[in-house]
Amino acid sequence: MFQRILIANRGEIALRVIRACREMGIKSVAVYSQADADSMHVRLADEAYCVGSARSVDSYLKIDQIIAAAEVGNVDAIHPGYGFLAENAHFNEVCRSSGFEFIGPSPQAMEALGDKNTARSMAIKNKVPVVPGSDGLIDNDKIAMETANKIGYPVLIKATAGGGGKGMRVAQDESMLKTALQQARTEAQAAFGNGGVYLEKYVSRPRHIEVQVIADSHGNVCHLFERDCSVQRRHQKLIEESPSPQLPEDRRQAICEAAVRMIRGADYTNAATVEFIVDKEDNFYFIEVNARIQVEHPVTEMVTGIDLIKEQIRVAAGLPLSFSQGDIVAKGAALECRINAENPDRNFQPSPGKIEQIFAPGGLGVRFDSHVYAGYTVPPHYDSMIGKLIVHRPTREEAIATMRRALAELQVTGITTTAGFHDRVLQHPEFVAGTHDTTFVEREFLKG
Amino acid sequence: MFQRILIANRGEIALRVIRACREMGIKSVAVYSQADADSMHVRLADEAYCVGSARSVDSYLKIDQIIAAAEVGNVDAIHPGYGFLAENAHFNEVCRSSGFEFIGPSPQAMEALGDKNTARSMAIKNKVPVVPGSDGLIDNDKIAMETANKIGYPVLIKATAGGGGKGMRVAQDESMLKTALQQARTEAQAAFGNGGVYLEKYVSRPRHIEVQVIADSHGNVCHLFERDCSVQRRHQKLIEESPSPQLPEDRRQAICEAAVRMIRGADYTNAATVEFIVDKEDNFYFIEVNARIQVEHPVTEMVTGIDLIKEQIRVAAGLPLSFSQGDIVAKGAALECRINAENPDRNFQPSPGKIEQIFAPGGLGVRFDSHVYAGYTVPPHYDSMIGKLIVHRPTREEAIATMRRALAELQVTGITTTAGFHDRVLQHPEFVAGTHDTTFVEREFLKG
Amino acid sequence: MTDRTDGDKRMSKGGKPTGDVFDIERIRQIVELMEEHELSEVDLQQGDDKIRLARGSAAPLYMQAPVAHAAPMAAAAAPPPSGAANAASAGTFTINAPMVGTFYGRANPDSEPFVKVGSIVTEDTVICIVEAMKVFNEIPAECRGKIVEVLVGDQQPVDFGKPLFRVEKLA
Amino acid sequence: MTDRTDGDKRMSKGGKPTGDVFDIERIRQIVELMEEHELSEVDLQQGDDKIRLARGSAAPLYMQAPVAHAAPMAAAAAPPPSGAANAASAGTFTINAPMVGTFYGRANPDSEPFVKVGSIVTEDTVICIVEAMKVFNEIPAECRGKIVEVLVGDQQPVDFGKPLFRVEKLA
Repeated sequence: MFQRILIANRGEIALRVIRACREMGIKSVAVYSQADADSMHVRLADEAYCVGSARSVDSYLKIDQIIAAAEVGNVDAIHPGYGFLAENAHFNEVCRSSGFEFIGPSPQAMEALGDKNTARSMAIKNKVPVVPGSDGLIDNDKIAMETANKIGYPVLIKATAGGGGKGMRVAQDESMLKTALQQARTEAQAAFGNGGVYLEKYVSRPRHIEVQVIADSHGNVCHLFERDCSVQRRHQKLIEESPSPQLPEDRRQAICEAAVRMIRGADYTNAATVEFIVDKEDNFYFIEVNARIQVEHPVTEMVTGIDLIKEQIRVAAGLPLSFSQGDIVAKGAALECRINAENPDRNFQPSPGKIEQIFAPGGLGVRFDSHVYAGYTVPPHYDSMIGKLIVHRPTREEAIATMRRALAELQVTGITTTAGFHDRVLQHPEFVAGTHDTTFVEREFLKG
Repeated sequence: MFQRILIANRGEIALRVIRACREMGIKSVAVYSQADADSMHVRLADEAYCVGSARSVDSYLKIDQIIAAAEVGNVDAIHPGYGFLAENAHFNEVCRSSGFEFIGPSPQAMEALGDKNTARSMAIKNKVPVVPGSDGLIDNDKIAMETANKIGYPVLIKATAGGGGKGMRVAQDESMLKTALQQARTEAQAAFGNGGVYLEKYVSRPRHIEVQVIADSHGNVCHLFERDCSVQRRHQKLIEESPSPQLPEDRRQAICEAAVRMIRGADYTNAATVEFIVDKEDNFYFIEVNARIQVEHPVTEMVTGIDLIKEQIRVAAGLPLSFSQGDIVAKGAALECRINAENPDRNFQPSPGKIEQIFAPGGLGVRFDSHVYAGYTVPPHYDSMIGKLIVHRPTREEAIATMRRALAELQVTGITTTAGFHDRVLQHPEFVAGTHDTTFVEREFLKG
Repeated sequence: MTDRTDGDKRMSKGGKPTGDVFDIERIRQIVELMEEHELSEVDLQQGDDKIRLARGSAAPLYMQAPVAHAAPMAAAAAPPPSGAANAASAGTFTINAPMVGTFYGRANPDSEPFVKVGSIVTEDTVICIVEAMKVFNEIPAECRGKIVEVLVGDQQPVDFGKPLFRVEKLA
Repeated sequence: MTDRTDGDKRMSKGGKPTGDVFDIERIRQIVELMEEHELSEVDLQQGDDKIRLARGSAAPLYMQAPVAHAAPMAAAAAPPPSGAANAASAGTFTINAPMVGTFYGRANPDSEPFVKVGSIVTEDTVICIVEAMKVFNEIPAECRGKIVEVLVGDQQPVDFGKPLFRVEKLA
């Protein structure tokens, strides 16, 4: 087992890894920017090295400085957390070539899954459903019609050079297809100088469901069931939960098994999340693999009781998983709200600054993973998350009640947080019923 | 179900009840002394009434003021918490006669169990083992010898009027008995003007094991397994855990069943704790019943997943228990450390004062039930507990590791806490092995 | 808290008195010192006696109300000033509720109020009734002065220390 | 309870009594001392007696080290001052490490140090080497002045912003 681990991150995830290290008897080495000198991850680590000034590019993204800190800190391994360099295959490679184990997949697996086309091909190869589409450009209307009939309406026409919705059209039926194709081509040509378009099945009001997987270097691959992250704002997850509130048991089994096939097929070790969109008929389609630990991993930890960070460390050290698939039982319902220093009344504008007072929620079924404290200044340089409020209760109804009372307890002064916004979401009948999808927040809270 | 509940308490237990109320959609009404105007239970309750000045006798023990607050607060029921008036049968009676449900047992059951002799008789009647003894005064040496032979050596000679160890002697065998009797009688006569003594089996190095029981008004009585509270200092519990680390499964079953017999025999409703001492051979002897919720109830909540306060409220409202005995499964290991504002280096002298900074521990498996925050002044008028740090992990070994890292995280400035002392206890081989008894702390930490 | 009601404002136990913590003259001297030397904070403590003074933005920040659905504190629940003197209105002080209950300004609905603005009260003057547990407690003024303001409405719930009347000291 | 049994309102442990905490004259002396030496805070405590004085923008309170087994921060990990000027020693400033690595004061074990106390440096003077990832980075002074103190030992790990040398400005 490792003696010393460097954590190439900050904030709550740095704390999370420090906690796991401490419980395992491993010394933790933190790195920090000058803006984070008073940060809790610096205080709680066994050692800490300043790697640069406030801006991420000058510190947390500075590969040479982080490796230098790993050298002077004399560590065995590096945990990248999430964000920053976590999915940077080059960093992964440099860690290993500098003699430090990278706590994550191999650079090869990371790179392959990081490329959308490669990942899609791997999914198809491993019989993991992908969103059906033309698999290439559409040359003429006849092929478009044939394809659309095959994959079923509605279909989405996307510009191959596209982005930002430009050159994108939805066709509800055959009568609309020709016009939509024409419009999309014209728009794409005008916008990108490239009129090439392709077809994809249009999944309306999809749910976002992802599966937590972990694999060791002995060929064992286990899933830890799913998380539903359909409460999103501009593709940013706000609330995550497990189990997914409206997924039939047989689909749950199927999506988890698909995720395991995907990871096994990618020759992947360590923790990964396989993300899917799920339509109203509970068909699921592969989107991408996140080749790292995720923000919302505690939701899975609560229902399974498994410490994912410790398991990551074990696996990276070459040990086999401490469980097999049959040992993993998901119990009860867990929810996580990401508490951000943002002002929901001002379009979620960041609200960095000094926290004057804070009361951390407690009590039965409540977990608050946070690095902030009264007197701490939330720096403006990094993401605005100040903590993750997680609850675990026997039923989803109870979990919602517990989350609401915990949000009410989370009193923060000095900065504005999203706690109140979460409380509004939790009361919404659509969320309570669990029938919400990824368009829910924008439809119900951000219109007008 | 109740619409409004008054909480006749302060500190973390007031918060605990407020949390349960909020999750159940019940309005909470707090009472407070002038010293507690800034207290978190006042802030988080739906309403709060000041019932007097700082001293407990002028506020939290003032029955008429609390009842008056219940009247103006228009509540249906009163939760007494622990301490203060929680086991005051008169208060219990006054609540009920004033039209408020008392969330606890009937005054009759409370009174009967509150009297040591009555409780002992009830135990014997319900086949719950008690510490064998002379059951009355020892008139002469012959009877003493006969009794001692019957109950087995070593025996304890106790003054009937006694207290504080005066008139108390241990006799290891028959040869010592006569002298010890003489000494005890003389000492008791001198100290209390009453030389009457009785005999009891001397249980050396006992463990303190208690069983959580809850009963409804429909005749259902369930136990929620045991807690081991052998880490004590001067009869004050410091660390509690569940399950008991060294109790064989058949004894565990037997002690839990005995506790249920005791509560059923007492015609008792609501939550109760049946306390036992357990000797080296795992024989258990009834000590007393605590007719209230206890400080250490979260330990049981963690392993069973059952919210004891909500269950208390349900039962008081006349509802049946939400589970039957077979539904209750204890999973993993839970520990609780009572964090006190005391200085362990100065004989645990209270250390009230203003908390300058505090970082509340978080992460997987950690629960921190506390009413304090940065800027809060711990008043000198009440008990010194500032929080309960509770952990729950799959094994006892992991729970200890998690507790140790959580204690290290709990950074408090401005006052001195017992967190560091707990950490020393948790590292001690005797505690790690789980072979400790109630003499452990004094033997190993407080000698000299 | 500088004025705990239970805190016996005693002299120091040993020989020399520490003096009255509330001595305005001494406080004034300290404040002048603070101003002169731009101190932001002074915190003096001796035994149970304590003087803490802060200037400028160093004022303690209280937490704002909890988010969203968190309940606001009941009107009756505002932390009451103990004691009498209230700096906000010089020369006046308040008579505070000695107990929790329901405030009655008159003996029965048809009666005149016990006191009105302008009434002169002495120690024994009954100024109101506080009802609790079906007992109607007559509350005496326990001071001398002129009522200048009635601070609670009839049948309003009051708690311990709640200001009931503002009184002007009579010379 | 206002008088805890343990609260010994004692005189100072040695001979002389600590005297009255509230003594204005003594407070004034402390304040003058603070002003003279630009102290932002004075916090004196003896038994239950306490004097705390703060000037200017209240200095931030740092948390004390975590309990018991919590690890102290590594020497190299102390939050480094970012700039150069350090008020503690007027007229001098520090040259800080521009990167993480191992400090070398000389090119090889047999060489003379790049600089010593008394050395005059200019912008381009190499003052040390910081080794990281097997690269030996020569660090220039980037300022002009006289070395008055070497702040790190040879082969000691340094991190970004760590003060390496104290330099006196030359007129």
